[in-house]
Amino acid sequence: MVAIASREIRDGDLVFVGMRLPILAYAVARNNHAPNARGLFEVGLMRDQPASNFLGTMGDPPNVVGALWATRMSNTMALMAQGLVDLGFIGGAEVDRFGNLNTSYVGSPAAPEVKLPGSGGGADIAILSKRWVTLMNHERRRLVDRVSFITSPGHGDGSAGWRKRNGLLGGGPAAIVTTLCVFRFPDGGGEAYLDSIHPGHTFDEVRANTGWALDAAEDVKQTVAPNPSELAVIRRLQNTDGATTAV
Amino acid sequence: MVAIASREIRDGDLVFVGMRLPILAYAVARNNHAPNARGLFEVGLMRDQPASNFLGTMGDPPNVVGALWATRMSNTMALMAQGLVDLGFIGGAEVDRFGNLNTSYVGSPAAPEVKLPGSGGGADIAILSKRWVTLMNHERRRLVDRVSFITSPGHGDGSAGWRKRNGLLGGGPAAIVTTLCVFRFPDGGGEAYLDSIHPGHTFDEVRANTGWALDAAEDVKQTVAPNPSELAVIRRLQNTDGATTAV
Amino acid sequence: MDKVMTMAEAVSRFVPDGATVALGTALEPLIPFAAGHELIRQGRRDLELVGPISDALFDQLIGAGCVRRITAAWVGNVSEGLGHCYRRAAEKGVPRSIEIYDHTNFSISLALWAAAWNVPSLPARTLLGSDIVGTNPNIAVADGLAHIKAVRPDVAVVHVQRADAMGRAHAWGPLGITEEAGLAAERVVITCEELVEAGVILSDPNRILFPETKVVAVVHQPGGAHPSPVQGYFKRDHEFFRDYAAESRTAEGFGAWLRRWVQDVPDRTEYMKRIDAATLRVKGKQLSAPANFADE
Amino acid sequence: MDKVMTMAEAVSRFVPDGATVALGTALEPLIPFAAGHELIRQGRRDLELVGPISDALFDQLIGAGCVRRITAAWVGNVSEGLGHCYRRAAEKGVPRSIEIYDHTNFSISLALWAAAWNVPSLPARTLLGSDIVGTNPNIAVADGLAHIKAVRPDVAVVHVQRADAMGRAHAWGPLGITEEAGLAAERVVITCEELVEAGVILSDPNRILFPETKVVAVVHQPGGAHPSPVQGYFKRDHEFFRDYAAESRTAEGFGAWLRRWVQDVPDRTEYMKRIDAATLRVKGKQLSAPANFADE
Repeated sequence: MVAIASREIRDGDLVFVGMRLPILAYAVARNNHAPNARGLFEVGLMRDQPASNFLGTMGDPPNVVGALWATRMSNTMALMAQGLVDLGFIGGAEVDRFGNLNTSYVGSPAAPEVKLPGSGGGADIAILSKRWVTLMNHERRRLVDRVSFITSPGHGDGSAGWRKRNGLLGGGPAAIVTTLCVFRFPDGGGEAYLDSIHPGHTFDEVRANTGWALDAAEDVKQTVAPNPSELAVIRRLQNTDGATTAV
Repeated sequence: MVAIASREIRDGDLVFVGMRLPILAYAVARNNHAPNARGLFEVGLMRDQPASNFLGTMGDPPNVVGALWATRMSNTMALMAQGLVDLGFIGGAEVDRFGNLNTSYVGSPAAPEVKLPGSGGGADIAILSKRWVTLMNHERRRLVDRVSFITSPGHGDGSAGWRKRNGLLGGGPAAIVTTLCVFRFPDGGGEAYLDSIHPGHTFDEVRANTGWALDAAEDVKQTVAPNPSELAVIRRLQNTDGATTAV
Repeated sequence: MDKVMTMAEAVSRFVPDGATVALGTALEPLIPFAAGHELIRQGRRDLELVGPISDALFDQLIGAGCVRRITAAWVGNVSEGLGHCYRRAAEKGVPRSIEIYDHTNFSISLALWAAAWNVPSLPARTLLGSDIVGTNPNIAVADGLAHIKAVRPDVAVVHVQRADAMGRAHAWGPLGITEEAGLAAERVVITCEELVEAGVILSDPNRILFPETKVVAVVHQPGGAHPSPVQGYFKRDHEFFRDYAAESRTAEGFGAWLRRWVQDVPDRTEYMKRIDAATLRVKGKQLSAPANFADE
Repeated sequence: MDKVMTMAEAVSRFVPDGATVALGTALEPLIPFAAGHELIRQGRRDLELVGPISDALFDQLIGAGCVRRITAAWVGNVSEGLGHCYRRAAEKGVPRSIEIYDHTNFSISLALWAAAWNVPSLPARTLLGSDIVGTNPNIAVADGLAHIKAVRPDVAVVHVQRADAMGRAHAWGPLGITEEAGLAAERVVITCEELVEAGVILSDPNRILFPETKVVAVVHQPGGAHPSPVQGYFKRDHEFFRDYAAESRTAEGFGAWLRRWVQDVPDRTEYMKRIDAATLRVKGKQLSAPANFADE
């Protein structure tokens, strides 16, 4: 999942990194195909290389050592509001087929079955970054037909041009990367389509664990497996990173 | 003029100081009756004591040495917008009988006879500080009946409650201190009245040099002359301060 | 004016019941846990907590029953996930029900800037298309922009690396929304790793966070941010966060945790004896290059 | 990417005719006179100048005929008073007429924050009751507030104490509207007293003014702010401002001044030989206390 996510980072990108797996994905990209990618962290940091010690959070001291900028959160948001953030990563509890994320409430906000932590910077990234990717354990309860609460908007109701009509600055979700497959979105928004299935997994497995109807598509690719140099970075960091194994 | 202006500063005041004479007035107050007065400078500084070397401008290096805060201008304005600045000083080319200042245009803005430098922070101080004082050479061309352009609003058209009606936060001008006398304003605004005449000057002299009609008031006081300790500070600073002699 | 006092005094004098309190404004680092624990010990009630994300501290205050309303972008345990006390309060009203005013990280910052500049609201390009707009009465969408109402804390409690007795504080590393929180707040309580001579602080006025006129109390509290990190002083105590997440899964577990780490601990000095401070303390030195402030 | 280049190259590549340029954003200190003089030497035309107050530099650019519009709070000579070139342009159209968009110091800062956050305008409590509202089409009053339209400079030119080759800049002392100007601008040109190793700058990321992604050029230009002061490097040259005020009273006098100090001077290195740099240079050291950024 990390290696696949890392490939969404293009060389020279300014990446709004966020937490946990995306921190690994940035490290993999930076050490492989995107040597000039910079990481922006809402805590108030910009970096051009991964931290050299383990990070439990983006605000941990190792992420400050060697930083290119230690500043206020609102300044990192200013860059994103200007359309200068090429790619953002957002975690989520629930994603729907239009790429909307719910990290706020399962059930009614007035009397929720589950109170999730909330947006953090998620909604800001979803609305303002040029494109974004979400990483998700592939479970039927997480990939739902429609989220009951849109914390971080993807393509809204899926109608063409929904984001433009609602004045959202960025292009919206580019991909949903799960533990089984990769979903992508047509240009201009709409519904997620199955783009590739990870090696060792099957379409039936994906369909069984997805909360919306998938029609068998002949042209589904197999996800390119992580290459040795990608794996090397992941292994090196995982050794020092308890959190990632948890995800 | 400096000693008189300094008496407008109360102990514990946060004073939006500005340039030239007010810098001296702050020094006099701080060294005499207002040991706990702090100075705020829009360049982005707060101080609790006068600079120890000569200042040509508020941004000169001596004003930074020993500063309590070196920051952005907008942060100093934030304090003033919150009503936390007790007293401001504003210089002006022209003041009228309602305390409005013009530092922008003599004649029409489209085709001015004289283009003055502009507001700087003057309008901000005039609108946002709790009370403010202006210092002026007493000349008929400077103390006019009505200014042609209001850069920094005093009491507007002089009608009762003009500032409140127009949503101005601060209380407006408390005094006009000139080379001849001190004008003050009634609570709630209105027209300036002659409060005291400096020793050695006469009512006729004031009237002859004032651009609005003054009716002889019996109860005009004589301005209290600078006391030795006030003069001591002024002399000490003037020795190192070319600018003040110019004013 | 010397503003140095104990945590107990600072909290009792400046954070009354019902107050709106900004905490954890630097996001993951510099979280004033010591101040939060003193709020719990003093049984403070009906607080409105204001912050961006709040790494476990908001969860603890909610679980202890101190909180009436949350005005924040995220409440949980950053490295571990959900906030179990937050869940119990929001889902079951245990120990009491709370009001939740959802924000995003950007919008809570702008809400504080609005208060700092004393305007009713500020416009922003975020929040469009998010259901948060419908649940927070202080956010409205008009003319293609979100309008975020000012949030003015009664007090901001900020942990920093060093401060002087007058309340001039130096902090470094990422600062999140600390500056706007301090400017927006009626008053600021500083807790610091080191209490230093004024000369140390005034040697670098650019690093001073707030005007001293906002600061009402200075509490010398080494380790006052544990288990959150303090650049140059303490590493983050990841295991402590992990243990808290595990123990707070049930109300009973949280109660036990609270007794052990807060209620049965008289103060931070005693608390520090119960953690492995030696291992967490930063031993290395990576000093900032000096800036010359000389004027002649 | 190494962004070091000469002033001539930086100005010719990044400040085209017609550009909107922010200059003198720290108010009285750190004014990029060297960059302004290069603009004059290259005969740049139709510029819109953006700044708070501008101590003589805007007056010089106006007198040299480079300027189409002024978007500023104050234009003159801070210690001496009026700007004579500004007067001639505004009153007589000499050497050309200029458009004037008046601001206050607060409103020009907010106009830049609006651009930095990419919103059409920001509200403020200033400007109410001032006739400035009527003369600047980018300021309107509604609902009891002034609404200040965003100002987005094409380029901000900022003089700092030190920077590295990648464009990471450290500046200290009062900063006026420098931060918002750099964030709002499409691109930033840095001119610096000292060009230092990256390690010096990265040792203190909190002192870095702008994200390096905004910076397009770094010009090593000691004395590049003369006659304005640079904390720790140069005192203010009061006499130079006084002489400029006297000589620029007439168009002829200004022409002579311009030839002597700009047109007949090939570059800043030569210029520095013509002033008493030894007397103006700061010799003392008052160093900021170090901050420890170590993580373990």
